[in-house]
Amino acid sequence: MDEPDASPCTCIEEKELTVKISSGSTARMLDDRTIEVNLPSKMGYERIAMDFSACFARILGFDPERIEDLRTAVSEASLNAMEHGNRWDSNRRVVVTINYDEESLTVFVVDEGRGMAQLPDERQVREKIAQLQPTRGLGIFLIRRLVDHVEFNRLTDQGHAVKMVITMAGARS
Amino acid sequence: MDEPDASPCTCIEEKELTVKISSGSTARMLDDRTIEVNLPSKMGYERIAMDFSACFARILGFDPERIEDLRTAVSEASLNAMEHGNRWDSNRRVVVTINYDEESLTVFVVDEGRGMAQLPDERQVREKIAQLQPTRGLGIFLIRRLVDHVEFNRLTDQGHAVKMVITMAGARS
Amino acid sequence: MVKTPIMQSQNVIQLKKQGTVIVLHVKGNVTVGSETCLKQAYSEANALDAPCLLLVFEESAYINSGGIALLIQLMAESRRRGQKVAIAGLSRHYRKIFNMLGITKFATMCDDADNALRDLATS
Amino acid sequence: MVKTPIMQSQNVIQLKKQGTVIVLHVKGNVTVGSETCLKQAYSEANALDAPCLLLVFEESAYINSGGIALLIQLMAESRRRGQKVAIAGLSRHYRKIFNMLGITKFATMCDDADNALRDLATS
Ligand SMILES: Nc1ncnc2c1ncn2[C@@H]1O[C@H](COP(=O)(O)OP(=O)(O)O)[C@@H](O)[C@H]1O
Ligand SMILES: Nc1ncnc2c1ncn2[C@@H]1O[C@H](COP(=O)(O)OP(=O)(O)O)[C@@H](O)[C@H]1O
Repeated sequence: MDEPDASPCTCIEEKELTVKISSGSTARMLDDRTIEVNLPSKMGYERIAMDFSACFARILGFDPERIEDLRTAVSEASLNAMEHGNRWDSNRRVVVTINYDEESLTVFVVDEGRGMAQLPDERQVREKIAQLQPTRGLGIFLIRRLVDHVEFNRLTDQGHAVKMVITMAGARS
Repeated sequence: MDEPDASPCTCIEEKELTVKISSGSTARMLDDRTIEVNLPSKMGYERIAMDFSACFARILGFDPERIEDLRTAVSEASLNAMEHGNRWDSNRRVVVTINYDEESLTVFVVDEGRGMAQLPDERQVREKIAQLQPTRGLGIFLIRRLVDHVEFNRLTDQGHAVKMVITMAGARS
Repeated sequence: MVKTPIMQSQNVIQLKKQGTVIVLHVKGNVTVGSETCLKQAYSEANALDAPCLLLVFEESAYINSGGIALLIQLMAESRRRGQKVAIAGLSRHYRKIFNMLGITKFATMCDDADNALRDLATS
Repeated sequence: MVKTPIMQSQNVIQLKKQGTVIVLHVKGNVTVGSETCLKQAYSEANALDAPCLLLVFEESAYINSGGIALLIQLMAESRRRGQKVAIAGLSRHYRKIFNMLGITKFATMCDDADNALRDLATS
């Protein structure tokens, strides 16, 4: 199992993503290695994002274990986008964009919210779990362990994007 | 098996769809019962559209047999959009939009092409198959039998949309 | 049909007593939507006053952080009662997840229900 | 990895002879991408000069109109050769599809390979 210190890099500075994304369904750069799904914020719809990413990864040749990691990460990020970003307002959209390059798959999960001021304190989450106390922060805890790189970015033109990178090789256990 | 004459209504007049859609990824009406996927035109990516529609139908409670019908119809319509509509130009997009109402699920498969002048002649297709002769038209032949309603529409602002309606009850055999 | 699509989990939980063990067969996904069903089954199980609890999930189940939070609650309650908990049926992936979270300390993970029953019986 | 993602079908086809029947086990999806593989296997089968051909597909296979067109071609060729064709392993859905197209007239559809072999032997 990963030691806590070995968890993937995380930053919450407010900055532009490399690939410019605007939330909602306005113009977006969609090249021939990019697929995208656009969902309302409704309980259970995270499963569509999840299956969608799994299907792409399967076609690209990811192995089943990595695909499971991706599924869980996409599901948790989509749930957060719907719950915290869009506050379960079913008129607000979650846009999941996935593209790939030579060695990895990158997923953006974009909501229409304002993002977060602070990431949950990992140590605190771990301690709470260790005492079986109720705690928030399970979703991000898992995302950080399942993918190889994660960023949380407030977007300049309103919205919030989680960027997750998962490599074929970088299996975690 | 359906008799040929009982095949679902099909029209190829050039008309606007009820839900206005513009191909590409510009503004679209996406209400809280609508999900959408945006794909490049590449061999095999029809499977993403297929799994995506199946996942939605599963969540909505369609039974496995209807979901299989939907999968094949979406796959064939997406293949046509990529091959005939977008001529395998991977920079051209296929947009699959799915929404539901009280009794059915409606799928739009939109490409950036010009649509077709004429639908393949069903009788001719059937005769060719009956003689095991090579024939085009298998995809549309299947779509018409698997869904409850289908329309092929050239869009006013460029592009072509196949509209397919599948009801929960209307199982075909 | 689709008027109010059931996006929440609908679980069916079968409860049976095998020796000192109460077995809960949980069918369906485990999410926040499982709360009512899971809590009811758990309180029925406790009415039978068993020292051991075995939760059996479906291998194809989708389990998310909302569902895991419920399971943590259940484990906490069981610890207060001095009740042993075992879990069976989880896919490899979810065993990994439970391990990552460190909650495998509080429940024995077993490949299948039979192994779990044996483990609970001999411990 | 992902440099040239294999979006085309990659099939593995196992060929074996059982009595008068050549069995082709087709692993993978059946699409235009199956052309080379399928044609090669078919010509190897014909080199063995068998009067009956049994195609066994995987139940999970994805088959589209491109793949079906290839199978129609193969059936046509077999008819010219006076060779009987049977198909096994197809899911219920694809059996329905084959039926809709009317190509079940040219190939016996069987639930599984064993039944198919029996059918071909007794006919
Ligand atoms: N997309 C988002 N927009 C705004 N805040 C978020 C978002 N995702 C996560 N958060 C914040 O991070 C916290 C931790 O998220 P998570 O680990 O998924 O646990 P939980 O959802 O149980 O709170 C949330 O409570 C929320 O404050
Ligand atoms: N999206 C589309 N845009 C333009 N033409 C199309 C489209 N879909 C189908 N067609 C036309 O209809 C014909 C029949 O399509 P189909 O039944 O799928 O068989 P096939 O793809 O083998 O030709 C095609 O050959 C093409 O001329």
